[in-house]
Amino acid sequence: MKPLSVVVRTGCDIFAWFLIIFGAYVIIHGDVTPGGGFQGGAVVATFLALLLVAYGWNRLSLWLNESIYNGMLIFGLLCFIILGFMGMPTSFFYNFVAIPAAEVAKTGHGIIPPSGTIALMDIAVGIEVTGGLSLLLIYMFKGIHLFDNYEIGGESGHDR
Amino acid sequence: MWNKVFTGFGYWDVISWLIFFFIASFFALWLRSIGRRDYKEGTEQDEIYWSGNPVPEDGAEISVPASSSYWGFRKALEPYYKVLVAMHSGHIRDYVGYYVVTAALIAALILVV
Amino acid sequence: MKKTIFIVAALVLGGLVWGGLDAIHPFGDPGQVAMDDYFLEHAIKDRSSENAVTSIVFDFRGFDTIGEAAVLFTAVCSVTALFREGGKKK
Amino acid sequence: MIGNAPFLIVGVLFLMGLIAVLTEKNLVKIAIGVSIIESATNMFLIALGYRSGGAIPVRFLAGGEKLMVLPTPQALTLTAIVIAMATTALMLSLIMLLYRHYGTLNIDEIRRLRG
Amino acid sequence: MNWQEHLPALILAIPLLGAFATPLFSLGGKTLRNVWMVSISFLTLVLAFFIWKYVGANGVMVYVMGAEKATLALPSGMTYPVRIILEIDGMSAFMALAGSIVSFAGAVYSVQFMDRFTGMNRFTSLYFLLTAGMLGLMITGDLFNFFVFLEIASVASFGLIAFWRDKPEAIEASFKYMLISQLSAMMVLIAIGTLYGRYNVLNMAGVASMLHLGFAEKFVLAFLVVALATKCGTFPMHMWMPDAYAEAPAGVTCLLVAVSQASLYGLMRVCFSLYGATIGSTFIPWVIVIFGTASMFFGVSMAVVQHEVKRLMGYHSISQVGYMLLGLGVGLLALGNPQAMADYGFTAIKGGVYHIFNYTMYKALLFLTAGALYYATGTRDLDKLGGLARKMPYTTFMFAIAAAAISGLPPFNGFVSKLLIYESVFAVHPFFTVAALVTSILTLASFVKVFQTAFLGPEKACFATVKEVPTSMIMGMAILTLAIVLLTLFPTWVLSNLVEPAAKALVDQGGYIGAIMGGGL
Repeated sequence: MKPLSVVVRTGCDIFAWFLIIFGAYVIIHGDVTPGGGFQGGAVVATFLALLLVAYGWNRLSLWLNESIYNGMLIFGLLCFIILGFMGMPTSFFYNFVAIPAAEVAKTGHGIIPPSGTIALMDIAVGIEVTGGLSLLLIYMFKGIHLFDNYEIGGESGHDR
Repeated sequence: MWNKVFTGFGYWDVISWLIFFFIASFFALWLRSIGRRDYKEGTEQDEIYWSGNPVPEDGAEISVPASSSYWGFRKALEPYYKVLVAMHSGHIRDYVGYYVVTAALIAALILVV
Repeated sequence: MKKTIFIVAALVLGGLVWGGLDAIHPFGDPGQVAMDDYFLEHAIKDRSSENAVTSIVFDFRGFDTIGEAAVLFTAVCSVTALFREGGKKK
Repeated sequence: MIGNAPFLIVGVLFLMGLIAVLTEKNLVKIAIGVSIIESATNMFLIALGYRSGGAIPVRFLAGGEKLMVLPTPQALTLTAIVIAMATTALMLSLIMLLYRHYGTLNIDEIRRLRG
Repeated sequence: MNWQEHLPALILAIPLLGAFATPLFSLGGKTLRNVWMVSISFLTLVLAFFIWKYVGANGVMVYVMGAEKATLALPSGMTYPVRIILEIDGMSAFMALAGSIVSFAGAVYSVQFMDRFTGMNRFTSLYFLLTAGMLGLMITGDLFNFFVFLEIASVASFGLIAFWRDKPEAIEASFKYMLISQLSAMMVLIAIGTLYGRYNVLNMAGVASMLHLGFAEKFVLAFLVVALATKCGTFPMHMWMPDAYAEAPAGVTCLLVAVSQASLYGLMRVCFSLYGATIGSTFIPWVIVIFGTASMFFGVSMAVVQHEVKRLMGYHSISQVGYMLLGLGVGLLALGNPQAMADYGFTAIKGGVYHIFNYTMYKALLFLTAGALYYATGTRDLDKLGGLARKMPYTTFMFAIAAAAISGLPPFNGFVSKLLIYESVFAVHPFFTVAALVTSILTLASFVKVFQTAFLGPEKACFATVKEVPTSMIMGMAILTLAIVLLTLFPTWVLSNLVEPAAKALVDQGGYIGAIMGGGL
């Protein structure tokens, strides 16, 4: 795929970064405003989609490091399930840091949001979805030209 | 632990089966032991008899392929198999279609019956 | 012939879906709402989460969400396994 | 009757998806049909949760309104959308590989497994 | 705080954690990844064993996700549950035990079977996700959670079936399975949404306690039965099954057998626990009986004419699922009638449930031996195979045991469950017994064919260099062989300790509801 015109590329360059900010906002405020981890993660993943459309795979693959996205996927998932495990003495997925509304009104809350694991899991899922959707996009783009370099048959195990 | 399993009409007993197989194998070994004693390994008695023809080196030439087994069974039931194999056409639309037809049939009939 | 039968069956099925959904409750007037009212009330009372939907997704029905994350992870694993680099080079 | 139009639309969308799966020959169009069925299901879940005059189930956006729409179907839909997206991505990947192997997207020719 | 209370959550969380952490462990190299794979599936097996022991001793196990107390099903002021509840009765524990044995055997087997292929860290993740999806289907007590786990299991199996992406047949089989499976999954979701709209509850026990059979409920029942019957491979919708089973890698096929049993379990849960005795006023029991008979007979008659070993076994899966549907369907017919239940219904259910365990063991073993044949010779075509008995003695021995068990040769375990089914089904109509017997004979015929053409006969020159398969593959097969031999030698113990609690739990709708709602119906 050839890169698009310079106008589109410049526009994408600028707006892609704003999309990350917007997505991060949606993820972080998931427990307060409409939105949440999945929606925000999808918005952040649009960053890569825009760049892929504007530059094409050949240009992008020069500086794209997919292990970052892989790491985000695994990090988000592990954070999510470990947060679930941390409620374990009571029950799996127990919201162990939540503060009821009455107490928040009285004493306020510290750095941890009063909704507890809801907000934390929101962020974990946001990271996971960002990584996952970006990886999907990368690999499906890669798949278009993958078999130009490799033979479609001939996996090493079958030849015996 | 070794009791019988009652099925309502009869029963199942694994011990009696094991005893049966034990006795049967005992008989088989006994029959084998009273067989002919003049068999010797490595002589012409050991060779394969293939209707008097020379036996091929490669076993692939004398083995019966799986597609040929039960040929008569398949020949006798040819009309039945023709329909059945035609159903498994490999066509995705047919597969989805059978599913949709079954679902529609059951969902429509359950309201009536 | 076969195609006609399939399409007729699809029409019957579509009609039944509409009929079945029509029999649930009138649109805009769910009869029993006890569970949802519990969620709406306790999302704010117990966890001071303004957004009831997020509190359902991550707390009351959090286990569904890990399943959902697992489905996404499964899809990523499958796609990356399908388009993995390997095999003979041309 | 007209009040129940959302359910009718769900039925029609479901039917459209089924017809697409059953009549189209192109694999991509079949994938689109499956996506339409998934959308019909999502729409059905959303339509279930509506309460006439209900507000958004976010407290400070709802203002002083006491009546909110049911939040559970929205949460379920969120899950269903992600699942549908994941399966669509996988389905399209499989179609890409099928095209590589068979050189066609016509389902009449992709039938090596039969009998 | 009792650690055993957390077992239901752990048995799902451990395979999921295993799947999520696999990419981390893959960084440490091949050996570490294989150790991780085997140890996590062994841990799952141990957990399933503990669950089975706990349920056998203490009755139904309830786990509420995220509640203030893990067994608090009803929050204060509510008359029915709001959170996701895992509910394990005898049947679920039984199924989870069977499934995790197969999962462990498949994992051990896959270590060396898949050694020659790339992309193994993704394979390991997908394998755990498939295990988690299967176990989730078996132990969840929540309708929407059931759908989510159905999707996890399905998506993981699409990926695993297409794992040998260089073979066009594998991709084709995966796509066909995907299309049918997505349609049925969407129908399951519509049905679940309808139940939610009617009762505003998503818990199975909660829905069951309020259910009365109206228009919407009938249509939901039809949708659920057809969709779940498709996923376990009944006759007119079974077409995906031989394709998918034949083309998946052998370790995966072995697990797919257990996954289709999980769908069968879902079908039974819907019929017995969700609808219960009200199902008697519809014709669904007869539908299940007819489905069972048809898939039994047509499945096996397609199998007789196959000449590809895994495809042949795939058709046998259909016919074996038919036995279970027949037994359980006859049990459903007798459900509302205590006299018939005592006469033949309970025996039929016992037979069906016992057959699930037997079938899972020997069919998984058969697929593993077929995979061993493929590994050693590079072909699955029976026309080309031959004379392998002397070269692969262990595989031959284990194949013979599994084939004797599936054909119901005495004294093997397959015959015990078949006998229970034959004799109880006879009370409904002799025709069903005759069909079942004919099916059994044809099963024997086709396995005699496989044994004769693949293992016996003259040794072929093209297989002169064939050796016995590596150790881990033999270990994987030996686990299942051991299970079959134990099932054969102790049928009474198995029947009274494994099968009867499961069958009782399946019939006892009041107990299932009462464990959550408190105080029965």
